Amino acid sequence: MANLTLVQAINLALVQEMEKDDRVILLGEDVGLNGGVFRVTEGLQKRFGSDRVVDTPLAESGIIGTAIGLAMGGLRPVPEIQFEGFLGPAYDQICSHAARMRTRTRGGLTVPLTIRVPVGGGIHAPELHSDSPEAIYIHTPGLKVVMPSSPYDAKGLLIACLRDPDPCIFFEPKRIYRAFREEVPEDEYVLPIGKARTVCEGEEMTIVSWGASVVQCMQAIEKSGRSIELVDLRTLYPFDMDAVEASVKKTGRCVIVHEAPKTGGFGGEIAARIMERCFLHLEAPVQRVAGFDTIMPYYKLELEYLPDADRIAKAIDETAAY
Amino acid sequence: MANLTLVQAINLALVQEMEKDDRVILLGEDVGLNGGVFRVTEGLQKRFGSDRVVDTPLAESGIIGTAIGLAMGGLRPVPEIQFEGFLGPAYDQICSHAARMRTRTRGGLTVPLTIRVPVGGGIHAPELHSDSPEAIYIHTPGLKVVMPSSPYDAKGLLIACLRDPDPCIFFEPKRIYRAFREEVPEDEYVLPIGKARTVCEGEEMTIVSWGASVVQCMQAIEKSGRSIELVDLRTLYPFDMDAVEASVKKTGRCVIVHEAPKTGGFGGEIAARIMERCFLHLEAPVQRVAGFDTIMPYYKLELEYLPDADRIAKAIDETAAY
Amino acid sequence: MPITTALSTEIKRVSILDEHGQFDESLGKDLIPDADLVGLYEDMALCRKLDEVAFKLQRSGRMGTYPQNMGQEANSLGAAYVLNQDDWLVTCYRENCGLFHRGLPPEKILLHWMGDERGNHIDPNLCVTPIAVPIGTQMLHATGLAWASKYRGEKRVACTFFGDGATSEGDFHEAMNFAANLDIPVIFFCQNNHWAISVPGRIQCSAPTVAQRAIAYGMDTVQCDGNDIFAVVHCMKEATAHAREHGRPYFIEGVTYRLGDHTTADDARRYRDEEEVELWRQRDPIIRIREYMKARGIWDDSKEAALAEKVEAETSAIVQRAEGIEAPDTSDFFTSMFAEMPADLELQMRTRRTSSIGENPSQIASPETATG
Amino acid sequence: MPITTALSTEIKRVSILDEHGQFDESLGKDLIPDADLVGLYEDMALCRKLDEVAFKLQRSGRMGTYPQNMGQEANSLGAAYVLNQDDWLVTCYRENCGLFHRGLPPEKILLHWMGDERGNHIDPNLCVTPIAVPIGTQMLHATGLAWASKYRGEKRVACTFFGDGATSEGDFHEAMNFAANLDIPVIFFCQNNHWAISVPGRIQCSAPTVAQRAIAYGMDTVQCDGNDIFAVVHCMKEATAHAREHGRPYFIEGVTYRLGDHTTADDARRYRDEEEVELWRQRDPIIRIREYMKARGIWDDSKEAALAEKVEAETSAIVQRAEGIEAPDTSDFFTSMFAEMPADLELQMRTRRTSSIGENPSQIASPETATG
Ligand SMILES: Cc1ncc(C[n+]2csc(CCOP(=O)(O)OP(=O)(O)O)c2C)c(N)n1
Ligand SMILES: Cc1ncc(C[n+]2csc(CCOP(=O)(O)OP(=O)(O)O)c2C)c(N)n1
Ligand SMILES: [Mg+2]
Ligand SMILES: [Mg+2]
Repeated sequence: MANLTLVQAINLALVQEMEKDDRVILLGEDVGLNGGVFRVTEGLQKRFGSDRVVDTPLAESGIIGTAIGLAMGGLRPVPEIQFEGFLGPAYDQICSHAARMRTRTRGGLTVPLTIRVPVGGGIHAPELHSDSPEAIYIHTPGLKVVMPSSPYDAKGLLIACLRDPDPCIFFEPKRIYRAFREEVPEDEYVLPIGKARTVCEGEEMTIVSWGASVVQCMQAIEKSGRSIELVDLRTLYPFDMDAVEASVKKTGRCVIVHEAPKTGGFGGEIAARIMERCFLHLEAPVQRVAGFDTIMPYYKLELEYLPDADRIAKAIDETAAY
Repeated sequence: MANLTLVQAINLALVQEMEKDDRVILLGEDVGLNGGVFRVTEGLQKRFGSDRVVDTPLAESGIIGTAIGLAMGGLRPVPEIQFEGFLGPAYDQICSHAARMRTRTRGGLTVPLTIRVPVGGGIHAPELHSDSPEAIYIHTPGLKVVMPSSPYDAKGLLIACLRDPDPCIFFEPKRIYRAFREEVPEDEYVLPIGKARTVCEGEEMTIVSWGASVVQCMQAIEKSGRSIELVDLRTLYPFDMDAVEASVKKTGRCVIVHEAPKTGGFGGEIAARIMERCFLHLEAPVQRVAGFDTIMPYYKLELEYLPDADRIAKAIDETAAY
Repeated sequence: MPITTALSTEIKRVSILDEHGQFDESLGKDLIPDADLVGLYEDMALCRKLDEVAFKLQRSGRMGTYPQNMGQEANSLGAAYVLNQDDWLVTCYRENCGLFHRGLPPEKILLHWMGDERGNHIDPNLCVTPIAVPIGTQMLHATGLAWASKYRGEKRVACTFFGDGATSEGDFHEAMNFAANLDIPVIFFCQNNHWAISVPGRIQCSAPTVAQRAIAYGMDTVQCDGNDIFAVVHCMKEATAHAREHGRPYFIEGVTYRLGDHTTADDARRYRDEEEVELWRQRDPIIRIREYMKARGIWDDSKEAALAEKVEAETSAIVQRAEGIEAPDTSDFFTSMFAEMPADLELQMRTRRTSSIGENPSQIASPETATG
Repeated sequence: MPITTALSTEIKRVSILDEHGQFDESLGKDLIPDADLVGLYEDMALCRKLDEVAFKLQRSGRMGTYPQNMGQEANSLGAAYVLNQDDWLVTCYRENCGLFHRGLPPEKILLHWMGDERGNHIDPNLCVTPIAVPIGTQMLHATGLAWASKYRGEKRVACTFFGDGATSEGDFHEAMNFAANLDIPVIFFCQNNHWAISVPGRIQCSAPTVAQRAIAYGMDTVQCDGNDIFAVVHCMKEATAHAREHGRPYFIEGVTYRLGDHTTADDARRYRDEEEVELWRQRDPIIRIREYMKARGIWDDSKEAALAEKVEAETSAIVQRAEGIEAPDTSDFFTSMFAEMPADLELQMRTRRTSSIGENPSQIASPETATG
């Protein structure tokens, strides 16, 4: 056991899988000597050589497109996209090819790759360095989408992705890259893709969230003084509706929290599913605390945009009072 | 008045706006002499010259990126993307720039362009020629997203887009490009962006849909023999929640129909909003009849994938019986 | 010296058996043994016949949109002839001839255009990727495939095909750039057939050659008469030797022409002159090789007649195999989404025609548990 | 003739005032009048000082990430000097010097990096686009802007700037290709500063020059000593004349070096040798021009001292203006989303801290109307 940040937990997972499996190779912008702009891949090129930790040209479609070829060729590439705002140029290769190759070939060719992407706001970064595009990829059949909210989860989920036979997008909430430490076992372990985690139990209401927002939710729960159950989805596709359903059937009320814009965000899907599954148990409409339907503002105003404990607490109170 | 197909109605709208406003120029793959692969721009190059109807290199990011420049430079470009499956390479220019330029510059630079894109399945086309990615762009703040379901609507909505000071994506459901004709006024007219149309009124239940699915919904309603209100959203961002709310408050039940995959589709957002706004009026959970969470199959099976009157009728019955 | 020369370069064009039947012995002698040449000719004849048959299938409603390969056969065929069986062949959709030579069952191609994914399920030993519908995207996969071989220390190369239109896409540039800068042994083969649907080549590339696109990357490059199988084989031999030996990419522009419509959904008379087409009909790679073989005395009319019969029989067998396959299961499109089907997807599959709310039947079953 | 030459081409390199102080009279004479030269030097000095000040602002928590322009000033400055006031200047983020020359208030740049969109609200008469964060994307906008001018029959051109790393992006290729094939008068100016964050230039372009990227498109191209303002001005004059006269694009590779870290978030010592940096410090464009002016007798130490004072005062005024601006309204990010705010967005704005369910207050107000 070591007390690690999320960055360190990811680094450890990469080291351990690379040691076990020489099909695992990393590629991306600045992942080599520089160790990535967030230092997530620090020391890996030195340790595994520049054949396995490869600085690529500055071209996201190229990174993902060649990674698809590497994966079809039998490797387990782990491309890094430097910030979620630069997934855009790679969107087509991800959605038209990575997500489709297995079903296109009816299982003939597969694309086992894990795209690592720092995600979300709250670090005073420039434009396009603070977005939350997870809903885009959840709506793209053929991808698994994962977003941990803690160092322990990050290690176990990343190892699950690296061993998964299908393409995964592993979103790393940069706001909590170094925000806190957690005990993380030295040994390898796998957290199953598709299983949520109940962060804390409660009776009065359910909160569903994922990624960095989980931290804000915990603050809001503390603030509210109520008995609230917090479900961290951990993986967004496939997602653990059974856990959400069980919790909401118990509490009868639910608030969903995410950073992405509200309209078309994944919260809408969860809310719709809750209605489908728990209609007769609901005592209040499911509420969403989310980013607004605006572009994420530059950092002077980013805290006005991001859901915070106050806004979440407000929604808790309103939902409770309904 | 003339009895026009959807293709003809769009062609007419383009002709009329191009005659009125020489800032309107068309660009894209094969839009010139060939008149587009669906013949939507037929005759326009001959009529307006090759300066105004421009065949571009085969590069979707280039088409949108240069169109953004054209728009910032004072024109009203109307880029065509040949099929919705090829929006992928243009995704980044649309989302990182077209959608952001006005707010990025706090109004200093604007991007009035209308991206025309054939959309959806049902025409026995090859792979990537039958998808429904509207939810992706609805979730991208800064864009207006429009999808007509009839020739009359197509003309009025396209003219609205062409005159809109902000970027619009105009999805053209190819399944109904020539499926039926409708009386379309010769004169120009504008249908407001953000207003739904009540296709037929009813008491027992509301169906919300858009694009080619509206036709399937009408068949299902006929089949069901029930009193059902059909709301065609017409525009998907901004969308007319007031119309949906009013209808659902009246009927107490709702089914949403769309071609895109269910998870993360726009139906989830509508369902969540209905819960938010009509919670105490709902007598059954809002149901969605949608594409499945799979890749749109090649055409041998496409009718297994697309919502049809049978599947919709089933949902109607189940929702009524709830 | 205020103005110096930073770079000076040139590009060669290779032609061995030209459209007038002139054959260059210095390069062409011993390049393709006679027996092989006859085989290549037969390959082309089969491919051409299948084009004809496919066109009719489409017109009679038995197949969807289909892109004919007519006139371009020599390019992919020459490439497949030179490549090793375990070199990756990463094609677009006008490379049937090379794919058949590699061993791909031709009915796979028909199945694809009949709207059936099983046409893309290909024996992995063939080292072939499926038809690439989104233009310009597959060259990156070729680069990754060759990179994977390089990583394992194998001596395999990848050869990827694409059209002149495809060279306008950003992905083309990224694939070329990755291969050049990371030293990946990919052969980039552009079939410059002068048209991208209705858009003429100069809109994609107004430079005098497409081959010069490779200069941007410092990549070796050549322009080749793509209707001359000898020239294609010559260039491919140089390219594969270079790639295999130095682990470096190579670019080939095969100058050719699309004799048919873009696809069966297209009518090329709308946008191009019959004279241009007629000119290129004279340059047909099949005619060229046939006349050459006749002149050399290794081919004659009776052989031609026998071949026509054989090809006729083969193509109808191919069509039979494509049409004879059992209908796909109506849930076929669910089963290969993931190695393991997520529970939610399994539920969608199971209830897809029987239920909507039913996705959670317990909810319906027990309304008496209502609390809301 | 089986092997012929399909293309033969070469690229020039231009240098006028070299790093050893050698000045080529044949090209350099009368290129920049003395008075202008002094002005350009002062522009560079201000820009360099602002880099220093910005660095400190970031370190003391008064500004976010900032990319220094240090060492590269001559490129954008030379370009802005040659361009007309109504030619579009479409830059990335290392072109402060040219932007200031054009007339952009320097506090706009600081505001941008202070996380304030008002830094991007630019007087339209300046014909300048905002800082482009996503690498490689802005060249397409330049192409569109120049195209719009061409469409209207104006004689304006666009000049767009980007780094060596940016030339690896697909959008770079598409912009070059559109401009070349559709005849659009854009000047593509690549600041080859040898690094893209930690990735060395050879990973982006292993070819001997970046300039040769333009050969792919048959575009005129030149390599230029980007630390030599004379060379830059010379090449820009050729390029603008060419673009304006023939309506055709032009490519310039300005060879330069990033003397600082990539941004204030970076530590370049992790990945590059101090010797390399030291070498390029000798080639600093500011030193070069100062020594030249001194040798010519149009500059001296007292002028230098006066300038230092002036620049000191100016930069603190700039910082004051950037920091002195009132805080943005907390709903600022809603108001420019569309020309007209959609009702739903207006509701989000209005209720953003006061309500969640409240987005439909009527629903809460009247639970007695319940029917469900
Ligand atoms: C990304 C993308 N954009 C557009 C299309 C539609 N389309 C199909 S084929 C084609 C032309 C391709 O031209 P080229 O690359 O020269 O190949 P050719 O058909 O001439 O063999 C186009 C535009 C597509 N399939 N993919
Ligand atoms: C599309 C995209 N990918 C990645 C980044 C992150 N990033 C910012 S600057 C940079 C390097 C740019 O190098 P270059 O183009 O040479 O410009 P320079 O910084 O050297 O001036 C990278 C990778 C980005 N901003 N945009
Ligand atoms: Mg072509
Ligand atoms: Mg650089």
